[in-house]
Amino acid sequence: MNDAPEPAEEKEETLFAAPPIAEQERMVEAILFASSEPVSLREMEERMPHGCDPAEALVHLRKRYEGRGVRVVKVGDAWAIRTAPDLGFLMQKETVEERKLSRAAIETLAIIAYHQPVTRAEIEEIRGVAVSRGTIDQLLEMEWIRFGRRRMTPGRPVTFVVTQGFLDHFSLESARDLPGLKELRAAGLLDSRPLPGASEEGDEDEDEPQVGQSELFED
Amino acid sequence: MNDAPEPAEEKEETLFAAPPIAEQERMVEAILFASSEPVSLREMEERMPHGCDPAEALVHLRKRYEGRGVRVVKVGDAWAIRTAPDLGFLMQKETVEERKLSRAAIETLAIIAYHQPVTRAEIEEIRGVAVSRGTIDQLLEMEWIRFGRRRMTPGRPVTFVVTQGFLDHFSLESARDLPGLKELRAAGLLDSRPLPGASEEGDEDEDEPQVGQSELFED
Amino acid sequence: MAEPENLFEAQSVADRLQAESLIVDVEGFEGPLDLLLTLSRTQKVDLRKISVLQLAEQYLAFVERAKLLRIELAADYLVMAAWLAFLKSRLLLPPDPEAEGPSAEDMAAHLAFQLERLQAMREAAAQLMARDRLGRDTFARGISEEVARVRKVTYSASLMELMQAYARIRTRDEFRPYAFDRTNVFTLEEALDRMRGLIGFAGDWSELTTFLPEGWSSDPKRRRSATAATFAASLEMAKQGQIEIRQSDTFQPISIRKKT
Repeated sequence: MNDAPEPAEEKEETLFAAPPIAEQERMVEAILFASSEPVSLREMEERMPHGCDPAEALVHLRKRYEGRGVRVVKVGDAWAIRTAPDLGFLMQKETVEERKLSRAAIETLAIIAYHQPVTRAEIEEIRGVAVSRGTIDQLLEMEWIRFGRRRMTPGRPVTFVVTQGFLDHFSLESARDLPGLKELRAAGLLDSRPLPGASEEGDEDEDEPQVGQSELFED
Repeated sequence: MNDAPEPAEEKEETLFAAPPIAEQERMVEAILFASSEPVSLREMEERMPHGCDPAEALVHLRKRYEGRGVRVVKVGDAWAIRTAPDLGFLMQKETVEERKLSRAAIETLAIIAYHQPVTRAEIEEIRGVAVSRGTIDQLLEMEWIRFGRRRMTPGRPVTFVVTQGFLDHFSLESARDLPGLKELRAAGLLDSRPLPGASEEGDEDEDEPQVGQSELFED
Repeated sequence: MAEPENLFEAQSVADRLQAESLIVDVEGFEGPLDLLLTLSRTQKVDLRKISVLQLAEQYLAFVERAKLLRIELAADYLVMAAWLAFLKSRLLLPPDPEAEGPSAEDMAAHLAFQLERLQAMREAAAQLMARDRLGRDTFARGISEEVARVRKVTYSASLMELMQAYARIRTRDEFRPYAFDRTNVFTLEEALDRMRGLIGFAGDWSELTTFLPEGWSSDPKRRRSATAATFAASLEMAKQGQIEIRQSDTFQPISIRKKT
């Protein structure tokens, strides 16, 4: 604090002399810390004892905070203490909220899982409704699907495939582990009996995904 | 933590290793500076990168601010930066006029602080007069007291304890640091001593406060 | 603190004047114990050496004087007066071996303890209020930075939901004509058949509701029937040791998983 030892005769003048610069630095520090707004040199001077030189104290204070978690910064013609910019991330607190996936998203995801690699047009054909950009984006953002190879057909549409993250989430070793339609039906997941005469068609469907998958998962 | 210089191959692990302690100190500094309320170790940990040890960083930080214009203070389980008390005169302009506390409120507050957890009946027993609803309300509103656990006696009366805000306001690290606490306890003045051979009421309550106090204040 | 005891700081003031100012200030007292504490100062001794008998007499004299001056005293003060009168008589009379309850000395000692404790709390309160106070002596950060709450949303879906979604799409066309042919009763046998098949795919805890058959969850009547049957089936399967059931609390969702 008191860097330079004060000569004895100055002691008596303490009442009138300005405090040592180290003390002034403490004062400026406290003022800047406690003020709700940046403080100008003039305001500091008004609040500090007579004869103080806040500008000089600031030079020292500023130096002291160099490289620290907070800095002394000039705001217009006033001064303030602010968080070091590289630590801004500490001023955030993350809260995690879990939500159920929408029906459109889970259906789209299921189709991609069973039919990968699959184009958007194919997804829409299977679902029978348009797939919104938002749904695809959401699944991409969640990193449950990613872009696959482009299909070698006119327009070279992109395809979608599921990711390792998807497999991890659903505890699957590979998308091939997903039960096929036959198994789903055997398991009672498909309630309805196929329409008379519709069975063959259904059978064909069951195989289709396998073709797609083998294409993808061939190692 | 990372006192020793790290071998080159560890560099790659930087993403997962905790930052050096000097960096953690900066982080704690930024967090404490940014908050007007005390921040708990747990909250610091949540906001800092994985593996950080804010308690250790605080030891360094506290030392760094010794003798400065602001200080690192402990408030219950939390930490805060506060201006040095000798510089209060600089800040008078910031003072917000505090609601005047009645004598009854001040005494009630002291009784709660020294006897906590304490029931309203016990406060009344000590003061020899009824405690008005308004007094308790005012202290609750100022967030200097809060409800503690109910006493396990007939009627299960609520108890009152002091808050972190109380500790913060009176520059106390913990309720153990209340002025004169040891002497009062040694003199038996914090005992709940019922009128000898007296009424039912006293008998039920008598032992519990002692339990509470020893639980709280015993080191 | 606003201190009526300041009246007694100047100990040279005549007792009579003191007593009168007490009466004038009676409303400034915080109850009989406070009054007793103030009166005790006139004894100019340590509270531990206080003469309770003398104090009782002072108090009773005070109450008498108040009566003469037709000052209404609150009931608390009168109750204390009655108690002190009783204590006084007990202290003056030789102890009665037949008497029940605490001895006069114990009662007197307790009163002295109460006074000492109240005095101690007052001093503690004064010390407390004299500490460095936030907003007066120490100050908090003037500009506090709000900690931004970053809300991160994660989505969840179970394998069961995924499979059901796929089955729903693939069977949509076949399914519709049949859904309405059914009665609104889902039998336990049907539920058991269904659950036995399904449980093989549901490795982890799955909510019971996810096992409801397709098309049985929107119509309340059908949902009730299906829920009841599925629940009964799950109990049956648990009994047979095929599955485990859990429920975290009353009315919370019931989950089941295959017993491994």
